[in-house]
Amino acid sequence: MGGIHPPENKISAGKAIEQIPLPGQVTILLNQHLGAPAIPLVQRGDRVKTGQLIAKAAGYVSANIHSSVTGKVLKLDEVFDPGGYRRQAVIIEVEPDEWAEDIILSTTLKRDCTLSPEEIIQKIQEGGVVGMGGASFPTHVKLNPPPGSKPEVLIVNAVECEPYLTSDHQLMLEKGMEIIVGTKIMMMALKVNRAVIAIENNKPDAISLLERLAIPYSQIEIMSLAVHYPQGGEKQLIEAVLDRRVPSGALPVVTGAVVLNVGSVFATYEAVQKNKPVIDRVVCVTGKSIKKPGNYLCRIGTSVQELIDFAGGMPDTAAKVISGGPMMGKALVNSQIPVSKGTSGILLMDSKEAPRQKVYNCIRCGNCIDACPMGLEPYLLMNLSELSEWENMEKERIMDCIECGCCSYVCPSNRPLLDHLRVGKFKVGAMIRGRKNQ
Amino acid sequence: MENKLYVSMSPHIHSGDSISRKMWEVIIALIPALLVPLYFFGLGSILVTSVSIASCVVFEYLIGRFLLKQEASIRDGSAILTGLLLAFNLPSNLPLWIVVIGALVAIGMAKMSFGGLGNNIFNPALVGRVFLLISFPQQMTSWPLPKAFNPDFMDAATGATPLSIMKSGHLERLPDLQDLLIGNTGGSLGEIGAAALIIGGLFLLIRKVISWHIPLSILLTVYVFTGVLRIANPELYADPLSHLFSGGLMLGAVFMATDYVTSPMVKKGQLIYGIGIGIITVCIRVFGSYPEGVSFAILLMNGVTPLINAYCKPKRFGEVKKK
Amino acid sequence: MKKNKFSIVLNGLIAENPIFVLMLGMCPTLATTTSAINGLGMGLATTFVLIFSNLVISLIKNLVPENVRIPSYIVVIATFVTILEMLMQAYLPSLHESLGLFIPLIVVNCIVLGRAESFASKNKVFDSALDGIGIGLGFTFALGLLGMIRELLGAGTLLGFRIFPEHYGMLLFILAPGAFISLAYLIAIVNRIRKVS
Amino acid sequence: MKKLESSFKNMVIVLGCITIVAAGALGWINGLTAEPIRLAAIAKQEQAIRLVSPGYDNQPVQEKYELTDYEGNILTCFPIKKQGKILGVAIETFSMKGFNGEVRLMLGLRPDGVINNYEVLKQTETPGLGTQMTSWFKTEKNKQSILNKNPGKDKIWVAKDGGDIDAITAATITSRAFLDAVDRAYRAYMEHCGTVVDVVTTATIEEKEAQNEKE
Repeated sequence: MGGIHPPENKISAGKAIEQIPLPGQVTILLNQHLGAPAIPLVQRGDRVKTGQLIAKAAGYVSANIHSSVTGKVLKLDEVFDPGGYRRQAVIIEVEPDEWAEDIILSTTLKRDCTLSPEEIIQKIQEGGVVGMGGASFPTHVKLNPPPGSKPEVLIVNAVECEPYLTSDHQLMLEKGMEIIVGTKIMMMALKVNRAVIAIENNKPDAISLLERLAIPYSQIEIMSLAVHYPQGGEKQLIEAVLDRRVPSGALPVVTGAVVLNVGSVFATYEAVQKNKPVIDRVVCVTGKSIKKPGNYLCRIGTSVQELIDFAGGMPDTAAKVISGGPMMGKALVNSQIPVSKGTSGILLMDSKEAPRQKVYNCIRCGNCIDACPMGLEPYLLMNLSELSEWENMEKERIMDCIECGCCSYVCPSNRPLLDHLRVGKFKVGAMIRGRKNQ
Repeated sequence: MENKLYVSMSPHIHSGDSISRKMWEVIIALIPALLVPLYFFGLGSILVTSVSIASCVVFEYLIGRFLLKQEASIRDGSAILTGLLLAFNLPSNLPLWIVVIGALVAIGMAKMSFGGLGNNIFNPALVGRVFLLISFPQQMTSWPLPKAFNPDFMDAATGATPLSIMKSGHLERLPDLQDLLIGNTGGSLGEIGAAALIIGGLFLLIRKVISWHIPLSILLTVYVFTGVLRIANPELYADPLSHLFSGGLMLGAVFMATDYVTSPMVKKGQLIYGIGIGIITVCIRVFGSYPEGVSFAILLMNGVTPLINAYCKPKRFGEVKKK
Repeated sequence: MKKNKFSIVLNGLIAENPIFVLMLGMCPTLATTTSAINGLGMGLATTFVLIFSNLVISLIKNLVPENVRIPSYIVVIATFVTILEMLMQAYLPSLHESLGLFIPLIVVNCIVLGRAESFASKNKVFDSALDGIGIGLGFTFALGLLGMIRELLGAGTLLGFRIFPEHYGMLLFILAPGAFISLAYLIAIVNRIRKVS
Repeated sequence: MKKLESSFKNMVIVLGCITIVAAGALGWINGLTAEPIRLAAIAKQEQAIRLVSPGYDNQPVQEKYELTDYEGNILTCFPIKKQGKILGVAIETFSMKGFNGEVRLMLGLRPDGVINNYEVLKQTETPGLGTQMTSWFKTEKNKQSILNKNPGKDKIWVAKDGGDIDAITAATITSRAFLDAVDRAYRAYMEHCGTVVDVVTTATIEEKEAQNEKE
């Protein structure tokens, strides 16, 4: 139901992960996750080691932030985040790496894990693991399902349905065994005895590799899914894998499924088995005009400009820099914005692709209704949004919108449906919160 | 120097679909059906068609430019399509000044008065046709007789259409199915030649410009309804296939009822809409005083389309059933 | 304060034109304007009733208790309508033939009751009669105009004189849909003119 | 002056007075117009009679008598005489088969049943289509005139049903209704005169079938 099939354009597929050199300075945002920003523990002038905790989670739905480099804290300042807002960040001048204690640097696989579920979750929480697919929801919250719900199955989201992006794909090819072990650890933490790694069938190499590696683990199943956007959405994935639908307004866990991104599974492996917090990640740098598209391992806080430079420099025709994929990614206001835990890719678009097209009247073709994976009526919601009819928008279930962008993608009149839906969702969300507070 | 960057909200890519692409594909699909009247009715059909298209485009330009003071919208092809569809609803020997009035009504009254493409309630071409049918009943109901390789501009000899034959009750004089399919009957430009219209419809289906819901529900409803009548009294009522292939039913089902702007958006609603058109059409044809009812049926259902849109909601993801 | 008498008449004719501005009395407007003569006839008939009912209602306004004012007004109006109908039947039988059905409907024409309620019951006798004339003429003007347009477009004649050959007439304008369409465009044009001026 | 209070007594008195005054006025006007209205109605009838059967010197309206048609309805018949000699009759006839219901005609017949002329008295047919019947069947064009035809000999029904009369373009139903009214008057008159009317020849196809079924 719903969904679209945009051209895949996986230009950087199959490019081996390359480590980019340490930058001169890193900017580590304090809100790299959903929830409250972390509270900084360092001050200007402090010296920090790689992997050292520099900001503590502010509450339950929040995550720890670690220094991704060794060096001196230059300042705490406000910088632009990928969303275009000014946020608190720690800026560190980089010196050669000096690793924090406990971190195991060897790359040898460590299969066995004898920790209890609680200890695993604690390690994940300490390591600052969040959803690495883009939404950046703190992973330890997901592993602690609310009372009354009973997880039955772990779904590892390796769908990567966004066009262009390949970082998860390459990660699976190179760190397959680590991902299998990470999945096993997650299963232990969740106390479930079934896991499904869901991969779209445009990545046959990853599917066959993981299938081979998972042979000893009978509880882990690799599922090949037809290519379909937005299959990577949590609710869509649960439907595709389990054929169960998350009721409107309920948490996905009521279906018995917990969905975790494949990048988070790898980060979990590193946090639990190697004591290594999230200080780096694979970022896919891609775009039709970029010289050296590829998958690059970089430290959190590296600026986007540095990544682009490493990939052959900013092309003259570049007109839009997107953090994430073309469907849900955010257009960056400048290229100095730092990489955060949720940055899965950097996509460059040239001046021909970048600008919006002229908007025409709605001709009521119904394409947006057919495309909406949530069964909403985007044209109607946009009209209501333009008329500021927030109550009616709530009735038309604007809060179910997952902001996948399918409606805007298919509209023959180039109407900015999702823009208006976002406004409506924001207003209705505020309205609902206001009602709850009363 | 750093590049200037565009900042906009996602999504950053687009399917490339556009209004004009959809319109032009419908126009292409209509070409085979245009050749049939050219063959049987001669150059008069081309004359009517070109006058209709030209006046639609001119009126759309003039009204948009001088009355609504908006950017010219003729390039999206919708005015051309309206003109073409209007011509398909007219007899080939219609005086040209009547064609121009039809175009003015279609574009000026049914489309631009409501604010242009996308805002109209009723199908502009059909409003034009019904206006002419009511205003000029004599001229609109005398159709030339078909003649192979017709060289004439305006044919003087006029004859009955299959539907008026049905109405008068002389079922034995009905043309056979083959003639109905290739278009060897009297009628408006687009009413003859069901086969060519079906080819156009298949093209649109394959190109995904239309979905099967509306045409199929209309045709099936008409088939079942007339079939029941036929079984009830074979002497009084024509067979369902003749109903399907005669008159404007095929044109209406494939090209008129599927007009995006005036048809429901949700598939379930489209089925209701199609069944409604089918039932009204048969009622007018069999029990009403007009021989043909497709255009009235479509316009009537156009009127209830907003209602259908309001009540037929798509199946929501994860909808919680009310207890 | 003394009102300009002429402005009362003008007010009904233009600023508060019952058809184009107040949008009252749509039923007879749509039904009777098949030709200019019919439209004008209906307009004048309504004007007659308006003048006399306004006059009488203004005369008796202080005698009528608040709670029975509507029935009283209706009785007055109905009396004049019946008188009008009988007079027309006697002296203008052909016009009565074509308007026959609509004359009794003047009783429930909201313009008449509306003016009685909003003007005559609050103003002096002479002013009320003037208001009746103004509103009546405004109504007549609108109906005549609409009738002329429909007759010209529908039948090709104007006040019965042939302007262009019969087969050029667009029948739809004489039928009910033509009434709606012409009225819609007339109102649009009038609104446009009012906005500009 | 202050407005009267809305007490029960006041209301009854005021309403009563208004009604009495109104009733008085109406009665007076009614008396004034009763005679002109009656005369206008007669004038109209006479005008129609004169139009369909000219050249009489009697008082057809005073000498009128009633005919019964084949369905048992009453038709009014006005004899037309000149110097005591019967020139024909004018019959007020009707049909309910019109597009919008009733069609009423004055039909002038000669003693042998030949149609002299007709006048449409009342009709609510579609303007521009059905309304053409006021002149259509008088026009000597194509095969559309019924004047000087004898419904007993000529096939006075529409060509679509196999008759000899061209129906009004795009208004066949009105044409059928019109000819039904003509037929009705003719048959009523002929029966009145004692002639046995051959029903089959004058009936429309529809009635013919009904007749066949009966037999």
